[in-house]
Parts: sequence; C-alpha cells; structure tokens
Amino acid sequence: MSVEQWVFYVLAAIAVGGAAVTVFARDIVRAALGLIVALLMTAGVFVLLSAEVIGLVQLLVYGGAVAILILFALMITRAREVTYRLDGPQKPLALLAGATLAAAIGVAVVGTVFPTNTDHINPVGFVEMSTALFQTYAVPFEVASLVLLVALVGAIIIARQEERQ
Amino acid sequence: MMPVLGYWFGIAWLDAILRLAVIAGVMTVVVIFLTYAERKVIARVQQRLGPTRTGPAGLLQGVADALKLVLKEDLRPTTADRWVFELAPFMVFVPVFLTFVAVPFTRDLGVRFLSLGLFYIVAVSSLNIVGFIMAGWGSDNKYALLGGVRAAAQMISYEVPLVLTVLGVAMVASSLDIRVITERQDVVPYIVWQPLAFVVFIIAGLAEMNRTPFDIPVAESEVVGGPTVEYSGIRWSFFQLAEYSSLFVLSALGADLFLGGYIWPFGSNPPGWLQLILILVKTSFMILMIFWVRATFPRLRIDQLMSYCWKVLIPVTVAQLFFNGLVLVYRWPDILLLVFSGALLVGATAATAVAVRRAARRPRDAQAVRDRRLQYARGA
Amino acid sequence: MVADFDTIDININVGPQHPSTHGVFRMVLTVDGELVRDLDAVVGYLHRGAEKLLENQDYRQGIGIQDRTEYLAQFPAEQSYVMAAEKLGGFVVPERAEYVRVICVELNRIASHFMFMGAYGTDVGVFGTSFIYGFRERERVYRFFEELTGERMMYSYFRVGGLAWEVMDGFEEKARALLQELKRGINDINGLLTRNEIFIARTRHVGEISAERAIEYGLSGPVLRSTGVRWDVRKDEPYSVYDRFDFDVPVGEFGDCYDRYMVRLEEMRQAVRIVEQALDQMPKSGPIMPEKMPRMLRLPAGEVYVPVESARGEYGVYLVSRGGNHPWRCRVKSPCFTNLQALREMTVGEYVADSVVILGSIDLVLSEVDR
Amino acid sequence: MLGVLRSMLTTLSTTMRRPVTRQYPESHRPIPERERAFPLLLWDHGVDEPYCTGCQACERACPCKCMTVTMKDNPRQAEGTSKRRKIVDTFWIDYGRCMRCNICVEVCNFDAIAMNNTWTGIELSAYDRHDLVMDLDELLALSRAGGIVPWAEYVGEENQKLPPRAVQAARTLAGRGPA
Amino acid sequence: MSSLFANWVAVLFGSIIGTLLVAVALVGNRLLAPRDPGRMKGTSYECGMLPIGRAEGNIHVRYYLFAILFLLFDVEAAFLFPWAVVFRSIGAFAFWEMTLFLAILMGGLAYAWKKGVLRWS
Repeated sequence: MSVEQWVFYVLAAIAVGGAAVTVFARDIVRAALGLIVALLMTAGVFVLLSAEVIGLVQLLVYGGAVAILILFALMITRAREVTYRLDGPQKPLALLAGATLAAAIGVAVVGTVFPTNTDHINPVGFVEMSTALFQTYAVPFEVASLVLLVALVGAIIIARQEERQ
Repeated sequence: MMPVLGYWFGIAWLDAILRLAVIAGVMTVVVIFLTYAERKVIARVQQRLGPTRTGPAGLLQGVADALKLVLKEDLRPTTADRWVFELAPFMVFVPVFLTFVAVPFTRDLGVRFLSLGLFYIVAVSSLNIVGFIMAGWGSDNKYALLGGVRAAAQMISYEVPLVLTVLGVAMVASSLDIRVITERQDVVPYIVWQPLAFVVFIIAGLAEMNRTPFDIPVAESEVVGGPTVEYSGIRWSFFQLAEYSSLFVLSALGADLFLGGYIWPFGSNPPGWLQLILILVKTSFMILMIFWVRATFPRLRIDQLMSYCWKVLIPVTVAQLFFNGLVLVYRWPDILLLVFSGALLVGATAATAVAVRRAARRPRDAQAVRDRRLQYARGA
Repeated sequence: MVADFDTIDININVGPQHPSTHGVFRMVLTVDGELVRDLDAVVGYLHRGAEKLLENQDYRQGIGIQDRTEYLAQFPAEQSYVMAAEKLGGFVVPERAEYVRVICVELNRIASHFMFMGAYGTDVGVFGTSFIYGFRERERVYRFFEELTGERMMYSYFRVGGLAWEVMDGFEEKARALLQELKRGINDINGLLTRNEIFIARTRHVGEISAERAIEYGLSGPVLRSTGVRWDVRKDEPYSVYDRFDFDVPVGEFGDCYDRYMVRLEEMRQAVRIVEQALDQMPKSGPIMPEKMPRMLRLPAGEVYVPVESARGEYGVYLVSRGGNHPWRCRVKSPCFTNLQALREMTVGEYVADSVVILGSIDLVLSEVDR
Repeated sequence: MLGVLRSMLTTLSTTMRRPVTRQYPESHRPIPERERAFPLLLWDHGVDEPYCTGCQACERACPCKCMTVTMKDNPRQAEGTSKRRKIVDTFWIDYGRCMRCNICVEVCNFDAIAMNNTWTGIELSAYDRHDLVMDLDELLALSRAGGIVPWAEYVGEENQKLPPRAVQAARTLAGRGPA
Repeated sequence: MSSLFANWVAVLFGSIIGTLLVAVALVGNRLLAPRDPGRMKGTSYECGMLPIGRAEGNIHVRYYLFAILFLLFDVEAAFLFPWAVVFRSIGAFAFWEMTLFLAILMGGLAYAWKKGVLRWS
C-alpha cells in the first residue's frame, strides 16, 4: 500500500470511531465530540483527495462553526446524561427508517461508476476553481446567501418565541 | 510551491518532522520567555521590578515555573467528565501548534509555505474553541461552564472580524500565500493601506486569545479562571502554552501581514540575518503593544463584547472589504485604500466613543430594570 | 418542550474564597444565563466578637480593638470611640490634638479610598495596575503614619482626651510633602480610569439605586452620596473642628457604580484640601492631652452615640457605661453592614460579571461588617 | 476613544518612573524611630539582670491577653547585689496574638518593657504559630546584646511617668540595628 | 510525491507531534508528580463551599443565536477566501456579485440587530 493509502485508512478508521461514539455515547456532549472528530477526519480525507479548499472549508465550517452550534444546542437542553429510555413503541419504525436509508446509500454506492484509475488525480487549481465558482456558478452562490439568511431568520423567530413563553 | 530541493535532506516528511521539532523547541523557549517578559513589562508599567530572583534578572523564572508545573499534582474533580476533561488540553493546544506550520518567519524559515496559508491558519485556529467548551463542560464546575461558554461565544464572534481583516489584506495582495503577501510590501507595508484592518486585527486577536480587555472567559475576578479553573499543574500549563503560543503566532502573523514582515523597509531582498532581525523586532513590537494593553485596560462585559463585535467591528470590516473591492476592481489609485480605511477607522472610533459617552450621560431605562427586578422578585 | 429552552436557574457560591469578595464575604447567586436572578448575602465569616471584647476592656484597650474592626480607615474608628468616651466623661480635647486628629483621619480617608480604587480597578478587570497605583500611594500614607504613630496599620494613637504622644519632628513639612505625592497619585488613578471608555461602560448605570431607596435602607457615605443625597456627617453634624474647614461634599447623579467611584475620587481631593487647611490652622505648639487626666479612666454612667464620617460612611460608636473602667455595652454602627443590605437590590437583574463590580463599589471591609 | 488613549498614556508615564520596589532582604526600608514592632524586655546592664520584676501590670493591661508573667523572689537581693526584691521568673509573649498597642510599655512601672524599633530582633516568620511564642530569654536577648533603642524615650514628656534612671539606662543602650 | 502531499504531510505530523508533546508532558507529570487524591480534593471548586448541584443547563439561548450568526459569517468567509484571490481577474462582475452576497448577509445581521438578538436581557 502506498503512504496515501495508509494515511487514508488511519483517518477513515478514526472517523468511523468518532461516528460510533456519536451513536453509542450516552453523554450527549461526548456524542457531539465524537461527531466533531469524524468531521475533522473527513477534512483530512478531502485533503488526501487533493481537494485542499474543501478540506479547509470543512475545518472552518464544521470544525469551527457547526461544532460550536451543536455543542451550544446540546448544552441548552441542559441534561448531562440521557436518563430516560431511548427506545419505545417507535422502535420498529426507526428500524424501518434506518434500513431504508442504508438501502438507499447502498444502492447509490453500488450504482455509482467510480473512475477506475485512482492512482492519479487531476486536482483542480485553486484559481480555476474560484473562477468557476464566481462565474459559472454565480447564481447558486447567491442562492447560498439566501439560504443562510432564511436559516438565520428561522432561528431567530424560534428562539424569540421560546423566550417569550 | 516550494521546490523539493529546498527540503532539508531532500525528503519532505523528514524535513517536516525536523522543522516541527525545531518549532516545538523554539515555541517552548519563546513561551517561557514571553511569560517572563510579560511579567517584567507589566511590572515596569506598575513601577515594580517583576521577577528578579531566579537567575540573572529573574530570567529563569519561566523555567522555574515550568518545572513547578511539571512537578505539581494533577487534580481532577471526581464528578468531572473524565475523557472530556482530560482531552481538552489536547484540543486547545494542538490547533495552536498547527498554526505554526504556515507562518513564515523569514523567506526560508518556516515549516511550510502554503499557497492557502492564510485560509489554513484561520481554519485551524478556529478549532481550539471546542477545547475551551470541552474544558468548561468537562470540569463540572459552574465557573468553568460559564467561562467555557463565554469563551466559545467570544471566540466565534471575533473570528469573523479577524477573518474579514486578513481578507482585506489578501484582497490587496491578491493572494492567500502569506509569503507572497509579505513580499508585496517591499515598498509600502499594508498597515498604511489598511489601518482599520490592522487595528481590528489586534482587537480581534486579543479577543481570540482571551486577553485583556477581552479576558471575560477567564476573568479572575468573576469566574476565577473560567474553563481552566479545575485544571492544575501540567494540564493547566497547556492552556497557558496555547495562549502564549498563539500570542506569538498572531504577532508574527500581524507583522507579516501588516508591517511588511521580514523585508520592509529594506526592499525585496535583505540578507537572511536581517530578515530574522526584522521579523523579530516587528513581532516584539506587536507583543509589547499587547502587553501594554493588558497592563492598562479594564475588562469588558460579555454583552458589551458581543455587541461591540457585531455592531461595530463586523459592519466596518465588511464596509472596508467593499471599499477595497471598489478601489481594486476599478483600478483607482492606491491612496484611496488608505482614505477609505482611515475614514472608517476614525468614524468607527468616534462613533463608539460618542455612543459610550451618550449612554453614560443618559439615564438608563430605569423602568426596564425595575420590571426585570420585579419579575424576578415575583418568580422567587 | 417550551420549557426546555429556558435556562434553569443555578445557584453559584461566590465566596467566601473568591478573589473579588474582598475578604470572606459570601454571596449565593441565583443565575439565569448571564443575569443575576437573586442574591443571598451571607456574612459572619469574620465575626470575632469585637463588641463583646470591648465590653471587657478598659477604654484605652478598646482603641486597639477599633483599629481592628475597621482596618482600612482606622483613625475614624478610633476617633468615634474616643469621642464617645470623651463625651461621656466630659473631657475637653486640646485644640492641637483635634487638628492632628483631623489630619490623621483625612489622610486615612485618602489611604482607604486609594485601596478602594485599586481593588475596584481589579474588580473591573485591570490587570493589577490600578491596584499597584493605589497601594503605592497608600503605602506613602502608611509610612507617614508609621513615623507618626509607630505602626503601619494598628495605630492606637488617639486616646481619650487627646493623643497618645506628640507628633514627630517635621510633622508639617512631611505632611505637606506627602500631600504633593498623593495629588500625583490621585492624578494617576484619574488618568487610568476616569475617562476610559471601557471603565465607563462597565460601571455607568450598573448597580443603580435611587435616592429614596438609599435613604430607606439607611445607606451612608459615598454609596449614599452617589445617589445625589448631600449627606455628610462632617458637614451636617459637625464634630471635632470640621466646621472650620472649607470643603465640598461631592455627590453623584445616578447612584451607580461610576458615581460611587467619582464621589470617592473627588472626596480624596477634598480630603487633601482639608489637610492643607488643617496644617495651616493648626497651633504650632500646645498640649495634646487635657491637664488632668486620671491614670485609670473611669467614666460616669450614661449612654452616648457618636457618629463620624468614616471612609465608608457613618461609623458610630454607641457606648453605655454603668460607671467603672470599661463600657457596659459598646455597639458599633458600621457603614458597610448597612450598605451591604442594598447589595441585593442593586445586583438583582444585572449581569453576573457586574455582581463583583457592584460589591466592589460598596467598598467592603469585612471585619467591620462582621465585627 | 480618547479616554482609552489617555489611560495608555498614564501607564506609559508610570513606566518611565523609577520602580518603587525595595528588594527586601538586601535592602531594608529605614525604620522610623517610633516604630513599635514587638515588645521586648530590657536588660539592666548596671546590675546584670532584667528590669522586669514580674509585677504582671502589663499582663493585666494587655488587650489581647498575649502575655503570661510569673515572678519569684530575687536571689540576688539576698546577696545584696540587687535592690529588686522580686524578679521575673517566666515571661511569655505570643507574638501571634500581640497587637502592638504599646499599652504594656505605658503601664510598666519599671520601664522594663519596650517596643523593638530595629530590623534585628526576633525572627517573626515561622512555620508553626507556636514558634511565635517567645520566652524570657528570647525577649531579653536583643537588649542584653545592646541592640535596642526603647520606644519610651520618644514618648511625650506628659505621658511618660518613668523613673529617670530607667530613661538613662535606655539611652546608654543606644546601639542601632542595621537600618 | 506531489508538492501537495509534501505540504500537508507537515500538517499531519504537526498534529501528531503536537499531541505527542502534550502526551509526553502528561506522562512526565505522572512519573514526577505526587499523587495523593482525597475526597475534598476531588470536589470541584466553588469558593471553598461544597458545590450546589452539578454544573449544567445554564446556557443562555442567546449564545445559540450567536453561534448561528457565526455559522452564517463563517460560510461567507469560506466563499470570501477564494473570491479575494480571483476577483480582480474576473473583474467588476465578481465584485458586485460578492457585494450582493454581503448585502444579503448584512441584511440578516441588521434583522438580528433589529430583533434584539445582539442585545441581552
């Protein structure tokens, strides 16, 4: 195996471990921290794929902002540990939903035609990518700002309602 | 991109390890010296002498402190969340250490010269916020929790103006490579074109490092150390190490971005030793300023801190970006960069001062306070 | 679900072992997010039974206890005690002794206010600079007192009837030189804090209390004057020789922390004025004790209350004698204890960070609160 | 932000001034002559014994009850070498409790106790507060070695009702500690 | 080996070395420092009193809103970095495009301001 592969496996293993912690930890903050680890390792994987910018964005947005957001959200719920039973009558439904999702992902993975020659990637340069972003994809870019705005407005409205009551 | 031949021994990974090892050593020494220097400088401001006993002129005080910290008992509250508590120092320290990777000290001295260096530093340095939350949550201490949450809120808020200011410089230089940005300043350092950015950079940097006047999360007189309150000995020292390392990195970065780093005023190609002296002098200048501020200012309150960031710093820095773009895209003369930035700086400063004065003179909305008190009184 | 978003109130102990409780004061804060919802002040950690001790000591011994009760403004405390005894025994204090007392008391007020400035700056978050400025100047005053009385803090210098001993050589010149240094120190503090926008933002409109409420609580001293009430025992019920001096009583406007700071700052300047006048008017020679003082003091039966304007407010000694050489009861009316009552009203509804600023603005001396 | 600048100028100006720190063990602050550090007993060099007769006046007058004094018959009176019929037997002062009010000096009828006003004397930092309880030998040591100027000398004439002999004795002892 | 890898291997080793640094210091501390746990030592600090309840659930909702605001501006920053490098070569179009983007975001900030998110109490 090449060095890159080794690195990939290590990163992937840690990412999966973090994901596992997210699912299984009873302490919600620990679960969130597991998620953060998984997200950070994903950034590493992006870099490994020569997608530097995406990797950095992953660090900046997920490692910084989203992580904090999740942690704050969890701390607002104020419970240190989940003390009530997590399973209930909806268990079969949850199983069904999970299985459906897994099947969908599986189908997607199987159905995708991966490029066969993976030894060599042609990284898109930073400048080319940026130019494309602001020329070809100008409209989606602007729409992104609207999406963000809507998210903000929604959050404010919800929070203010809660505060008033 | 760096030519492969430039690597020590010609091997990239070995070179990386060696350079990082050097950085680790230098960083430790620098931090030890900085703690000493800070105590000395602040002592002089206060007409004291500072450490004088340990070694000549107290120079070994930092070493003695470090030794003491290693030898201290490592305590952890029994109710603390063990893993979160013990891993927090890692999460706080490692990102700061990682920022060293991209800071060029001279043209050849630095671990790596990333073409996205600025982006990288910003992205990585935002990670240690999580560490503060972990420390605050993991300690199971109310002061720590209060401080940790404050730290996180403050650091995320000031991350934004910090990013926007370095972006102002990046726009002028049209590059994210710190070395390129530095070398574009061979004639005029960017502090001249972007005075607002420089001031905001220092302010936001202070807030990022939780230093006075933004030391709210670790405020000694309120939350007695904040997230670090339960940490002792070596574990605590990593918070300290992180703080002073980031002080150093940020000062070096500020010197590179705004003060012409290792070249100005000697043109584009001073000899290596001169580069080193230049960067050291400029970094020390930044650090001294920060010490001076620390010795002078009271601390803001969390709501004032937040509103200062969101109501003053972010609007003006965004406005600066806009004016920068205007000047650069339409190829107006460079002097307009200074005019706009300076005008924004003066305007923002005056507006803040006037707002504070006016708020001080105007009687407070007494009814609101009374209502709140009444509401509390009824609730209790 | 809705309730889940509310922050629950948690109780936090602030003190007794906390950097900004100025001793061993304890307040239990009920905190709602960043706001203080309720405050429970707990005093008594420094209770030493000073009043009980005073009942068992003769009048001379009691003076030392007063020093310890109010360890930042010792001379006003001594003065209150000896004046009570003098009133009871009908002694006339020689004029020269009165002037020396006034000089001591006013210098002590300056020293105490310097201590306040220092500690208050630290409460607001200055990294020690104001503290050192304050202590630097306070040390000068203490050194002067040491030369005068032989002690830095626990002077035992005032005696029933006058002073324990004559002032040292060069008293006047030394005092004038000291005043020059103190003026500079006042300017340092003034330059460091007064106009600093951050300081203003931190203290202005924080911990406000209205004049009516302040009077209802019976507050006194700078805390009362900051609300705009011009009440000063030195002016309104002149004792000693205070009616011979020309000085102003500074008052505030809003009754907030900034006003309390400003009132104290201005009081320091006024105290300098008083000392200067006292030095001018002081008889250059003369007795410092009445002619006939008994060796062992026995006071006639009776009761008396003598208030003085201490650095923190009205400090009064209520003395009951049933004859004999020691008081039957000695009650100390301490300004801090009274001012502390208003702490809850001032703090509730403010930010957690402000609670220590408000506490600091009261300028607490715990041994005097707990006695 | 002029106020902020003013603050910074203030700190700058104090930076330019000379530090006020005194490096304690190497350099001592001059002690005023009236300084009353802690009470000490005086040694009568004329007859080579303490002035103190153990009359317990100071013990009774002490506000914080930090003294314990006992007396005994003076054996040297029988020998005829001393006029003191009684002499101090044991003398304890707990420096941890003493509040240095000078009352013991004022009440002493024999000018036997004085307040130390030198840097030398009894070491006052201890690991155990019981070490701060001084016995007779320790209290007498400094005076015996001739290193104390008693406070009594400076008390105003009206207040000191001291036998002239004692004042004289105190003056002859005038050797200063390191100032 | 690509230069990309050569650059990022430093980051990889940086994180490893940084972690090792902390770990080694902790091990050294474990070896050198005394260990004498006790019941009172194990309590969390609350000014010398026993803590009143556990530390939990005191996060003001306001903080959450700040986090959302930050997320917004962070994403914006992620776009601004590439933009800062290329906007001059693209020209006025990119500039006004970003101006619009920023304007929308500042509109969000203004909305939050008006709604009192930036004010406490």
